[in-house]
Amino acid sequence: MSEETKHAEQEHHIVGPGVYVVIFLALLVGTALTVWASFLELGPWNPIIALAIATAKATLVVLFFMHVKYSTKLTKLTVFAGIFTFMILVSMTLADYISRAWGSW
Amino acid sequence: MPDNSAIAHGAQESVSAANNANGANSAHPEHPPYLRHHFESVEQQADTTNFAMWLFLLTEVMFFGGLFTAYLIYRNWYYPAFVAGSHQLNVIWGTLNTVVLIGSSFTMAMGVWCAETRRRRGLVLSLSLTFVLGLCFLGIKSIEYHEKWEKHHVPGAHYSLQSFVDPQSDPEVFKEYHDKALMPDMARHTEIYFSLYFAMTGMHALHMIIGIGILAFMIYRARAGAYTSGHVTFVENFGLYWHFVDIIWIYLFALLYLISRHQ
Amino acid sequence: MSHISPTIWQFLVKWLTNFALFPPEASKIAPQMDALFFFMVLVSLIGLTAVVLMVVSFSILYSKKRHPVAVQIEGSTLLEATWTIIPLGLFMVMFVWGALIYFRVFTPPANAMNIYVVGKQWMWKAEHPGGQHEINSLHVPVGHAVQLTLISEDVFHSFSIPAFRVKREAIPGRYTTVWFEATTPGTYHLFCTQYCGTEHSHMIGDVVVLSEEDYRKWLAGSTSGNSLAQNGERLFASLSCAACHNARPDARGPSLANVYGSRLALSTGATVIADDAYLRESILNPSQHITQGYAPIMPTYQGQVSEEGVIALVEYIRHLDSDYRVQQTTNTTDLLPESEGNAAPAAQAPAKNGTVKP
Amino acid sequence: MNNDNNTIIDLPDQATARIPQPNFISKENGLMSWLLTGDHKRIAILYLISITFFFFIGGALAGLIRLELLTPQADLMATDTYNKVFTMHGIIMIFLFLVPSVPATLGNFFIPMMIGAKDLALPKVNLLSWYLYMTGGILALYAMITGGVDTGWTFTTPLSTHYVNTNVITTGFAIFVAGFSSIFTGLNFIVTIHKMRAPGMTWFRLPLFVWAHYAASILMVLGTPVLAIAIVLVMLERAFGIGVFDPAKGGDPLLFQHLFWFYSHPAVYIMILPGMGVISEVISTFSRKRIFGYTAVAFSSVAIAVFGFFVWAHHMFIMGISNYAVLVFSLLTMLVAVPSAIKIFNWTFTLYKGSITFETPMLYAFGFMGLFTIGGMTGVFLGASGTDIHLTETYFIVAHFHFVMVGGMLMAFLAGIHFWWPKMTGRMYPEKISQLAAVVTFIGFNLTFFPQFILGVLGMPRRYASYPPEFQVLNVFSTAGATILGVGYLLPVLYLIWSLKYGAIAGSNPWQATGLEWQTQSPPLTENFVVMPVMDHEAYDYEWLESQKAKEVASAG
Repeated sequence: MSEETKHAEQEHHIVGPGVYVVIFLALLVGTALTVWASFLELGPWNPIIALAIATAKATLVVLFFMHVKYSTKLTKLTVFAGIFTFMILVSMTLADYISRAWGSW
Repeated sequence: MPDNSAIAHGAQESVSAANNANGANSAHPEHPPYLRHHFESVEQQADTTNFAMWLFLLTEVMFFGGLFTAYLIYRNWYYPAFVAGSHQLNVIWGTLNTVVLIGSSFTMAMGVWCAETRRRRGLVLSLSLTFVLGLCFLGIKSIEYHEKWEKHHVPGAHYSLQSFVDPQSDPEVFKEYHDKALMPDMARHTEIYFSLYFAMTGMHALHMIIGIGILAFMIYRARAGAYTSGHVTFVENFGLYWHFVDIIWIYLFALLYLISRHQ
Repeated sequence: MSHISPTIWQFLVKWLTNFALFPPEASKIAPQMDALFFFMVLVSLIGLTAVVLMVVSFSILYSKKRHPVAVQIEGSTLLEATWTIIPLGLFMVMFVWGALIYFRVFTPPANAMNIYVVGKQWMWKAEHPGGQHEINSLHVPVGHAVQLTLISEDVFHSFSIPAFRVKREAIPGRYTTVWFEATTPGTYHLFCTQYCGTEHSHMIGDVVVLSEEDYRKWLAGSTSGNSLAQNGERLFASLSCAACHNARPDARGPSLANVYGSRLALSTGATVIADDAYLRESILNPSQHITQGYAPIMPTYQGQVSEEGVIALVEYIRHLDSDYRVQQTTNTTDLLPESEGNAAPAAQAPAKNGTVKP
Repeated sequence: MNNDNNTIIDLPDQATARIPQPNFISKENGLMSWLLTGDHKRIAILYLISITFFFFIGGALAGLIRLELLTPQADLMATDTYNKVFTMHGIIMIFLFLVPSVPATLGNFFIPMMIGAKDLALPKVNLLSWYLYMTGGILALYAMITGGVDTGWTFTTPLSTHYVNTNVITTGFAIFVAGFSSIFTGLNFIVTIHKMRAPGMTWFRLPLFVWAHYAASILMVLGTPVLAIAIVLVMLERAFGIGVFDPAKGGDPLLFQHLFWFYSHPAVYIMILPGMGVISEVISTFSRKRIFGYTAVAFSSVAIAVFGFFVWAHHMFIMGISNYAVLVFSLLTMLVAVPSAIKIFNWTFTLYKGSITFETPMLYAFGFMGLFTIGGMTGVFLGASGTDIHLTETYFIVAHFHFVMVGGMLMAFLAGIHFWWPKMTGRMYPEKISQLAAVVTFIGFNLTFFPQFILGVLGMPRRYASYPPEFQVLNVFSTAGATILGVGYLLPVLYLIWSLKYGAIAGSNPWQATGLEWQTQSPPLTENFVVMPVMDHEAYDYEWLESQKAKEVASAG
């Protein structure tokens, strides 16, 4: 049996309804916020705020609904790996498109 | 197998050790029916399937990743077209759908809790609620799709630029946002916006449909008490999937509906 | 050799005469690229020989017969470091060297003469500034920097001249450029190297490098009567661009005189150099390229002008150094709308800048 | 045979030896017991049969290509037929042979045994992935029979979306499905390696074969979905005319290539890494020596996997990506070349002061080292942006990736098949003829693909049905070599099938290798081990093996 397994056995943790309700409400608030923000004139900040709120909501879901907060290092690492690779795809592709606008040299 | 003598010797110890370990924090020290032959312990099995589920979600992230990349590029190129396109989406429906989906995520989470604490009726109830909310989401989405179809905003042969080159022709959207008419060349690019809109929401809806199918199956099993006897892995892992679909939607909502709503 | 059957004999002869091992070096960049190439070959050979020598000698020295009991060796950090750092160093050299050559191939000199090349399934169409128009062949003078501005009408193509060591993709909807300076007169292969459909392998031609006077002869011999710029002027008139783009104070569009190569301030606040790519874009997708101080009223000409047409317009604007001609086009009636490219001679428009810059 | 100085093969006395019963093959009988099995070994056999089938279809297509190129004119077949042939050759060889070749057969069979597990973590998913693979394969064949597809395996837009009217959608869907099969295989491996290791089997006691597969699996899991979505978008564009890649609608055709190569470059490492794993096992066993610099080799696999994600745009240097991007990607490409060099040198030094014998797997391994070195170095030619301009899209590229894929991967695959054949079937393959086959393959391969380097330098474009006459000489050499190569691949099929019945009984450890998979009977039991093993020694620990044999003698006598 490998380290991770032992690790998990010690840490198996049941999240109660209380937490879920709080997160649920937080998510509703977040939704309201982001809709409201989108009606304001904030120029370049509009997308940033929208994405910031979305990310905050996503984080809440991942941490609590998906129990990552209470799960093993391995799971955390997996989540991180996903985000990391996604970032490579996006950033390195965009790097080409953005630098194309600079013209040749 | 004389080769194995040494290994065998050490093995018995470790196996027995493993069993003690299980006995300590598992309700089923002897093998429960749902423990597959190739695992040593319930924990190992639960852990393994859970990790597998996470890896699967990893592939899902990259699957949608391609779409998000395309979205970001074209949004930077054709911002006005994307704004005009997003104004065509009904923010009320969108918000409602977000609430519905978050709600279903909540009920799903409750379902997992019920399974973990062995509340059979609670589990059936929350799974059913999740099921219904999922259907609501798809219903609302289909209403939106229908709207797009009628306005000829579905990319392809029937696509029409009418509402973008001549916003007044589309009064209810116009009175809200007073969009300026787009130049024809920019208006053409709204088709890319809607291509991405349908590709992304379509892929998402597909995941919802699959999820709902599995939910139906789970409700059926749950009523027989399949998940409330200690074997909660399946419910937990499906929960992960369902929450992931929720997360995708949280981003789709922000990116497709809320690009810029101010007038 | 009579006892060899004639067919086989002919075959052998053909082989020996056709047997090539290395392409001719017919451009200025070719020797530079080959220098890097041979450097890499050398490094590879050394590396390969090292590995093979070691494998062979170890196999002999430490075969079970000679060396029945293996000596367990954990490894050696020193060695690991060696064969991490040495290859890395060599690769870095190759990277820098390669980047320099890449830079040269895709950075044309200012005085390069420009030839437009349009790729379509399955042919190459070259548009010379003097209005010369050729298909699946390209005539260039020796010793002159020649820039190719490539575009595709349909799918990806790739314009490859092995003898010059240059190659560039022709992309739908975008100009790409490459340049070369031929050094030896002769006829060389021209390939499409990007798979482009059924007749891909027939999308080939010749690049003919001519000496100075031969080139002049060829230009004179194959002119269509109008320079590319004049064809552009005709198109400019037929699309009545001058209705807006004239120098009048109340003009609805910016004056295009001397606009080429100048730095423009856009309504978006960005500034751009008005090069071929920009001009093309602002004809086809105007609303994204509005010059500051003008309303976004220009219609798109997507679908109305073929790539050759756009090229002609761009070439016209490129050589437009006064508004005189523009105003003339507004009230000329005899500049009939004609299919661009190989237009019939219409002598009244004097070739102003149509001639090739030698 | 024991005291022969030229071999380590140690077979039981053939007079008394029997194939141990029960084993995973004889356990159950009947077609259903195979089609519904959860046993990773049986699934591996299923995979082995099916990929061999697809390999020979792909090979036949390759033969047609070489025949067509025998003469400068497109005379054997029309150009569009030729295009369909090379497209199908590429698709079948890459998606249906190379990607699953070693992982789905040898990996599937031996990873659980090497780490001391009873099975892969998810047997049902494992079986599912075989069915997905078959579905994809059959769809691809269906597409080929009903008119074929002529986009090239790269599906370059807008050609694939608007300018061909062949079965792009069917083929795309086939690749989509096959892709998910490889996702599930990779996922299964990662989970298994993390969660199913035997007691004492720490990460640094894992055989390098497992490390290599772990790295490859990461690429499968993270890369393949991006290909999937790219293909889906192409299919949607063809079916409904959405405009994501359509320049006429303002889309960027290059975006497709970004997404496509984001998978398809790492795919190269998906194909080669497992092969490297095989080579590590073989070289260690036949030089009786722990791999030189175990950790370096292990980490170089992971390094390749990680860097592999940063270099995809080097397929697009002249396709109009920004010059700055070219610099960055060229630089990163140079970095990814280093770990491969490290591996080569470590293998070489494993031989140093070893006790080397030259059975067939070792011959293939030597072949791999030579050919992969050439393939890797020529990769650097193409990674350097300058020379790439001249060499890309020519036969130089074709030669380069065939040296890596065929010269590298296929050699490794054959090495692995011969190496583990006794374990999989319980019988030895005939040594002499297989050594001959190895040599024939090596010669045939070089004769086939080395001339193509010269053709590439001369500028002969790839995917040409007809070519200028001065290229004929080299093409004739290449075609001649291809026939020899064909023989080299046919021989193993024949004598391996022969050996199933007439091969010598192998016993549990004919090579006296150290891996756990060799410490149990061959063919193994369905649950692999009588009792769950504990790993109480390092990987490739030959002293430990000796002590085991001493114990065995003691207990016997």
